[in-house]
Amino acid sequence: MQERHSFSDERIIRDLLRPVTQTSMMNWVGFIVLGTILTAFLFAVGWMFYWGVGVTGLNRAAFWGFMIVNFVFWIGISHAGVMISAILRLTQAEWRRPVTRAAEVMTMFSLMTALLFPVIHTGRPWRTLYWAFPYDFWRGIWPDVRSALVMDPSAIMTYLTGTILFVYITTIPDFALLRDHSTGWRHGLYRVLALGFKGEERQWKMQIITGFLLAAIMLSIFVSVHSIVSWDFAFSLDPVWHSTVWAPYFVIGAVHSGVSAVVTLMALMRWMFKFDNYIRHEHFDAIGRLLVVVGTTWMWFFLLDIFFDLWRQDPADDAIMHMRFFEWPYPLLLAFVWIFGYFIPVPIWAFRRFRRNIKLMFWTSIMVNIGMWAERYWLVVPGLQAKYQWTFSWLPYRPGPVEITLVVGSFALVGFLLLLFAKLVPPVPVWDELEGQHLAAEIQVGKRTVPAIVREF
Amino acid sequence: MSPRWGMVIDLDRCTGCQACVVACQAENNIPINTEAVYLQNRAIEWIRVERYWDGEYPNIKARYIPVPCMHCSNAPCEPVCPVYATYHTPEGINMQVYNRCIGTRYCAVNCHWHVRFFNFWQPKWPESLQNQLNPNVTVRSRGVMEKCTFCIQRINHAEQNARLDGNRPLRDGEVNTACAQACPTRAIVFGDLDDPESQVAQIANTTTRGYKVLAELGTDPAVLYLKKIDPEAPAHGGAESA
Amino acid sequence: MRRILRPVVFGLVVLVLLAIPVVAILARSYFLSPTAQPAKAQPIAFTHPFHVNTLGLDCTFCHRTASTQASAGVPALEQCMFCHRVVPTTNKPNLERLVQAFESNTPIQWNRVHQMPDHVKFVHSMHINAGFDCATCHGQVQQMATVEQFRDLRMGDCIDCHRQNNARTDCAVCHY
Amino acid sequence: MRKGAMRRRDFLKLVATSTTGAVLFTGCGIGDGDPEREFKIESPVLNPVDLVYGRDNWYATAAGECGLIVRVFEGRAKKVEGNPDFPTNLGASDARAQALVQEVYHPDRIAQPLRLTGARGSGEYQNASWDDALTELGNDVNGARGATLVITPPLSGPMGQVVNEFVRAADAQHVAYEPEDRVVLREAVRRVFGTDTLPTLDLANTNFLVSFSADFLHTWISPVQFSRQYGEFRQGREDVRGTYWHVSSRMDGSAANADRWLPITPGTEGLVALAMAQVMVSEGLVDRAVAERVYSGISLDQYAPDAVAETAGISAEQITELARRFAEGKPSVAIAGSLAAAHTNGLFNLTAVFALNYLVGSVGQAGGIILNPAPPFGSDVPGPSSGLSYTEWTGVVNDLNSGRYQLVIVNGVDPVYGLPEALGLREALANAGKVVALSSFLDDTTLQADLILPVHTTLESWGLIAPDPGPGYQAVALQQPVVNPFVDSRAAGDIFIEAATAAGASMPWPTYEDAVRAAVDSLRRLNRGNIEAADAKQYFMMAQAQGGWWDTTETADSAPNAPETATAAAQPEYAGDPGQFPLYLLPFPSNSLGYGETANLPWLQALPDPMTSAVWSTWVELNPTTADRLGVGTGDVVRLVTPRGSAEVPVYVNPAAHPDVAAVPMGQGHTDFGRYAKGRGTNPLDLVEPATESETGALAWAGTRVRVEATGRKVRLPRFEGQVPAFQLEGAPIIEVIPSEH
Repeated sequence: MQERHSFSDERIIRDLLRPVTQTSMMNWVGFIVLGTILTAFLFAVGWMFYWGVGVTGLNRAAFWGFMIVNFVFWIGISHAGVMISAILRLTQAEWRRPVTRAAEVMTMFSLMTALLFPVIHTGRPWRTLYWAFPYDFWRGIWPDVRSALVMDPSAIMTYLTGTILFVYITTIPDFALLRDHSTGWRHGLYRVLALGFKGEERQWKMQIITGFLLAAIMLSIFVSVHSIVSWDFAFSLDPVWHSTVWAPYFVIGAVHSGVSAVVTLMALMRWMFKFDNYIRHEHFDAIGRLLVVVGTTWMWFFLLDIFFDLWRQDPADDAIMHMRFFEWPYPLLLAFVWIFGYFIPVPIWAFRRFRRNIKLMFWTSIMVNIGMWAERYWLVVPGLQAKYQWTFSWLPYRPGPVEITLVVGSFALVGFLLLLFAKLVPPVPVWDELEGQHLAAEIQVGKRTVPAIVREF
Repeated sequence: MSPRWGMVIDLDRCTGCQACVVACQAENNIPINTEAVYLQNRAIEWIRVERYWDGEYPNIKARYIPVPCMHCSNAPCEPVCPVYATYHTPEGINMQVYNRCIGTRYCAVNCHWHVRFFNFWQPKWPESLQNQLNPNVTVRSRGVMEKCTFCIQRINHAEQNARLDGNRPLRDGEVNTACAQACPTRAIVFGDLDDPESQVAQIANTTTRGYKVLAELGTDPAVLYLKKIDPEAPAHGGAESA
Repeated sequence: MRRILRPVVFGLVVLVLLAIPVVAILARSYFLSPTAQPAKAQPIAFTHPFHVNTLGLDCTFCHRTASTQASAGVPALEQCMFCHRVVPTTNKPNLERLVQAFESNTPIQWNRVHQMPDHVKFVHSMHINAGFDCATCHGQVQQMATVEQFRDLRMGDCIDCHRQNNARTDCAVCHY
Repeated sequence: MRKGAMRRRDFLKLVATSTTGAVLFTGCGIGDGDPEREFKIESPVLNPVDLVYGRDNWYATAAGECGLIVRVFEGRAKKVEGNPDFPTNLGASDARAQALVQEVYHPDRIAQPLRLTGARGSGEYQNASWDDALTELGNDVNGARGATLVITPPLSGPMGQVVNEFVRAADAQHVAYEPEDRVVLREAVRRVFGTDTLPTLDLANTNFLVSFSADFLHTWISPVQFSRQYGEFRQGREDVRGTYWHVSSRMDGSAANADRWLPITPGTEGLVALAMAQVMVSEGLVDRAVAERVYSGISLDQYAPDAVAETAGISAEQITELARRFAEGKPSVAIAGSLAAAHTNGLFNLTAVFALNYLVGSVGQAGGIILNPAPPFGSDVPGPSSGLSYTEWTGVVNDLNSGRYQLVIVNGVDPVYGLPEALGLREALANAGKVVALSSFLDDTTLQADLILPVHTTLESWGLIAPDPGPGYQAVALQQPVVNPFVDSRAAGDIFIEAATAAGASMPWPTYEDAVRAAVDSLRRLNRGNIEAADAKQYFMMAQAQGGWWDTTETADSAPNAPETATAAAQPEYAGDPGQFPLYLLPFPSNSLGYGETANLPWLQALPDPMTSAVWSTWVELNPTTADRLGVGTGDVVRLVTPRGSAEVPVYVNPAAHPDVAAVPMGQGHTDFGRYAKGRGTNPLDLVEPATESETGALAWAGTRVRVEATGRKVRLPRFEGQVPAFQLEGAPIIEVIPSEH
């Protein structure tokens, strides 16, 4: 059943370092395409800075739109890192090995991208210094900690710091490996980054303990970050936003979209870097099973949220629910959310045969993220554009070209950074893979053969 | 003892003529709402007049309500601002500090009366029209929120004069907002709610028609509306208080 | 030895990096401080010391609205000419310039000396009537050959003074 | 005052070149343009009276029927408020008064005399000096003796006097332009009440008000005055809340505030009034003798509610109830205007309605219609007068076409825009030898001029206005310049004086200001009124300070006799075959733009319409069922086809629109009126077939039928309201409504 081959260490190292040492055609195409979109993104940002937020499609009712939706989306994606690395590491799920680095790095870059959006969507981004950094001590004016927008950056910055540390700690052995396999400027760079890692027993021990500790600490962040992001909305009094269920709902939604994004990434890595031997069907199988659980939980929360709104019997809530279900374009979005986010992928994932079909997994994971993006839009925007009883002031929101560019560009930004990162650091942790090779065993559980690990220390 | 500014708007007097809207625009340097601004749904009217239909043709009614900022005592817009750009003055006015504002628009998202406005564009006047601008009011740049201030420049000016005039308290009628001053039907009355002699306090204390819009949110607005009277309205029809 | 030295060097590098923005902000604040700006020459070298000390004029003799209006008021040339019609002007280039400006109907554009930040409304009359001397903010103008800004007059300065004197410090007092 | 004024003017010249006047705190942060900080302070040369830094000056002046006070700061008009002393408005003002400052500082104001270089209407002008322009005007006036036409609004007071002097000196003909429904109204008032002045209302004491199509709160004759009274009418009394019914074929801003709105077939206002009279008489609610006198020649019995109901489109029960409440709710008032006057039977509509007031005895009584006395001017000063009717305009156009007029002088009106295209005034002006326009803006008429002389705007002018309608007693508003002219303009009165002098007349006043002063002095000699002063100079100053003169004791004769001659009952006639043109085209004056005279002011263009909240455009209001039948919705462009022509406008689906009516606002469709009005929207008068009111000959601008055709195009109609028709959510009303106070 397992298509795994046992390779020699040299072969593994050579294979896994290939993305760093060689630049394939695919790679160049990726750089050029993503780079072009990224240029458009930067241009759009510059355009918006120059002319003001007026170039977007935001209006007097819908003061938040695509950019905030996108912010929530990328924060959601970032939850893949903790889920895969921290939780699966702590629970010692063996199948995590080839995907941890990709997930963590994606966390890092999607967090950075996400953080960009609340800043560029402000009216005067050059004044955001007031926001996070209280430099005006003598005037006695401070950021207002009652505001979810102040909690938000601190939570996200904590998460970002933790993630960067985590990525770094787990990469140190690979830096050492790269140092030994490279010459010239790269050698110098990796020498510094490796922090003198020589593979001594003590160094390994410390590296692994640090990894575990960070993973444990990150668990709390896992819950807090997206809860706080949900509080950006739930703290307000706005109908349908004003809900206590939003925090866990957002967290589970984040995991749903994040883990799906990891699937997308795994498939892409497999094709791009020819990692067929390292990112294998059983990994997709395992992650697919995880997704069935996560997706279903998310659906449960989704329905719960709707029921809460209906039970509340508030006219303003009802009006927005009516709008969400019956007024263009929200029924379409809802169809996206349900069909793409749940009803196509999850039944497919229920079958082992489909879980092992990488193409199918790739497309379903993309579907989930389309659905989840639509879900954020469906949650955030109608609540604004039909806020409260002032039917006279209910105004529709249509995103402008600048916002669309910004959203598309944010995907390019993350992709570009990931590609760039893969040129510096192997996208699959070499040491982890080697460790897995050395420690792996397969155990029989009932009719199944599952990978297991026998640790010696 | 500082005053507590408040407003009473009598919906039975209001005819929807919108003199208040233009008066406010003239007083507070509100940029001209061009056609493009309306098409973008970004018109700025610190006080606006909303029109609601009621009934079906031919028994249809149009009803008007002027909506300025409510200056809530527990304003939902205030705690959400990350930089304290909006805050409550001791005199009960919900102020926007333009210098401080960075434009997250969170306050507008959390304002349920739709009375906070964002400068999506840099406001522009033809050069000759700039001569009309009120020098006592800051012209807001793009990227900041703005809102009704109860004509704070008039209040400050009157308070300064009262201070210079032997530090006496303000008299009722000494300060008036531009909208109340213009209103031809005298539907809008502005004044100190804590001064029992003031017209606004007397109306507020004696009326049987008072109600506050979205009072169920518990924000304690400083604007009291007087219910519209319609002899043909059902006794408990649309007038049901939530 | 290296095991100790390395972390120490590392720590120092981090500290220096962190210090850069702080230093930059402090430096900006210092060099852009209004009091740090060089004194500006004026189109007519009006001497406050002469008019105040020698002639014994009061500030409000020329700045007439200081106690009643927001603005202290820069006198119109007509007001200068009130005296200088009588005072001989020959061979006094500054006075000749004044007379010429008056006769050719050209307003004089003085360089503003006291710089306050944007969007703050300062009311002279309130402060004068609260009993403050002009010199509290403007310094000993009667001893300045060229008038310079005496106080910082930025928000920190204003707030300190307001706190010391129990004046209102809520934003709407100055910002509206 | 004049000395000071001269100095202020000097100051303005100086400011134009300096920084302090123009640099206004534009920015609010980095990268936002100019900082608010000023780097220069200016010592002005002189100490002008109104140039005290930081101090506001308030000047009383007037515009229309309103007394105003204007805040002037450092030589610039900043804010207009109502004059709390002036009797018509008592401190109230409206959007149009507020927007007067924009007229002064309008970027497209004509800044100096212009002489035509291209063809008429091409808009190609070159600058001319005032000396040249006035010399040219003088020569023209002398050359066109006996062949000069002067077009102005109806003038009273010193301005009328000055123009009369000019007309006499130049042997010219003087015609006045005003909206055509006003011509009918004046004739109706003359017939029913026997006065030349328009009546006012004592709403503060009225119990029952019925308005027949008169949008008295927003556009009809004196909205500020009536609105102020309306507030008292509703809530000013302890025990009574006035009841207000509205009978009209379009729900306008006033009808929206009515306790009940009766949607009738257009033009049947008079029939409904007769039916009311019939009910009141037959039920013995009113004196039959009075009714027979005021409706002499009309057999009321023919007009029982049952007979009228079908034509009028409302039920007989509604008419009966209206009549009963009108008769029982004394003091009660019935008024009619606007659309009611703009039909072929307009005069009948108005007279039939106004006569109702005699039945309930509310003419000249508290809570009723209050007649205004003639203004307190001397016999040489003209009082209120009427504009030309459409029929008379046809005569003027024929004269123009026959080449009778060598010179046409237009001052302060835009008849080319305001009269329908069918009249052909634009083409007729081309046959005049020369057209001289006294105007601040390049409007449709001015665009036909060979010589344009820029005149002062309201806030820069002198004037003495007898408000029409007045407050019920003699009152005169003194208009004074509150700022110096912003551009190199002159007072229209001064130009007429200059031209009359050139024509050889010896004018009693060197300037128009002197004419105003002389008129004020004549008021002083009456020895009554609100002003007490020792001498003429102080009297004038007091008049300036108070904003006018009034004498509360000098009222009109109370309760004049009911008219002997009634107007024959008539049905409205419509141009266009009902089969081909199924709907009625109802143009209506817009709340903010009126008949188009204020379309150049951006604040008013941007002011949402009270019913539709539409702005900056022309639209057609259709009932939802009508719109459904045509397959159109809000924002769909439709073609309005009348026998006269067609125009394409977007639809606004108005749930309160009469199903048989296509209502289009007036005010837009200017060829040129500055950047804010130019080429915007459509003028519905261009679609109107030139049917005339049967007796007065005034244009029946609501007397045309229309066909609405979908074009398939769609635009976004700029409007303030949002995406859904604004009905209140069930159980959570924004506007709480109760049936009564208790």
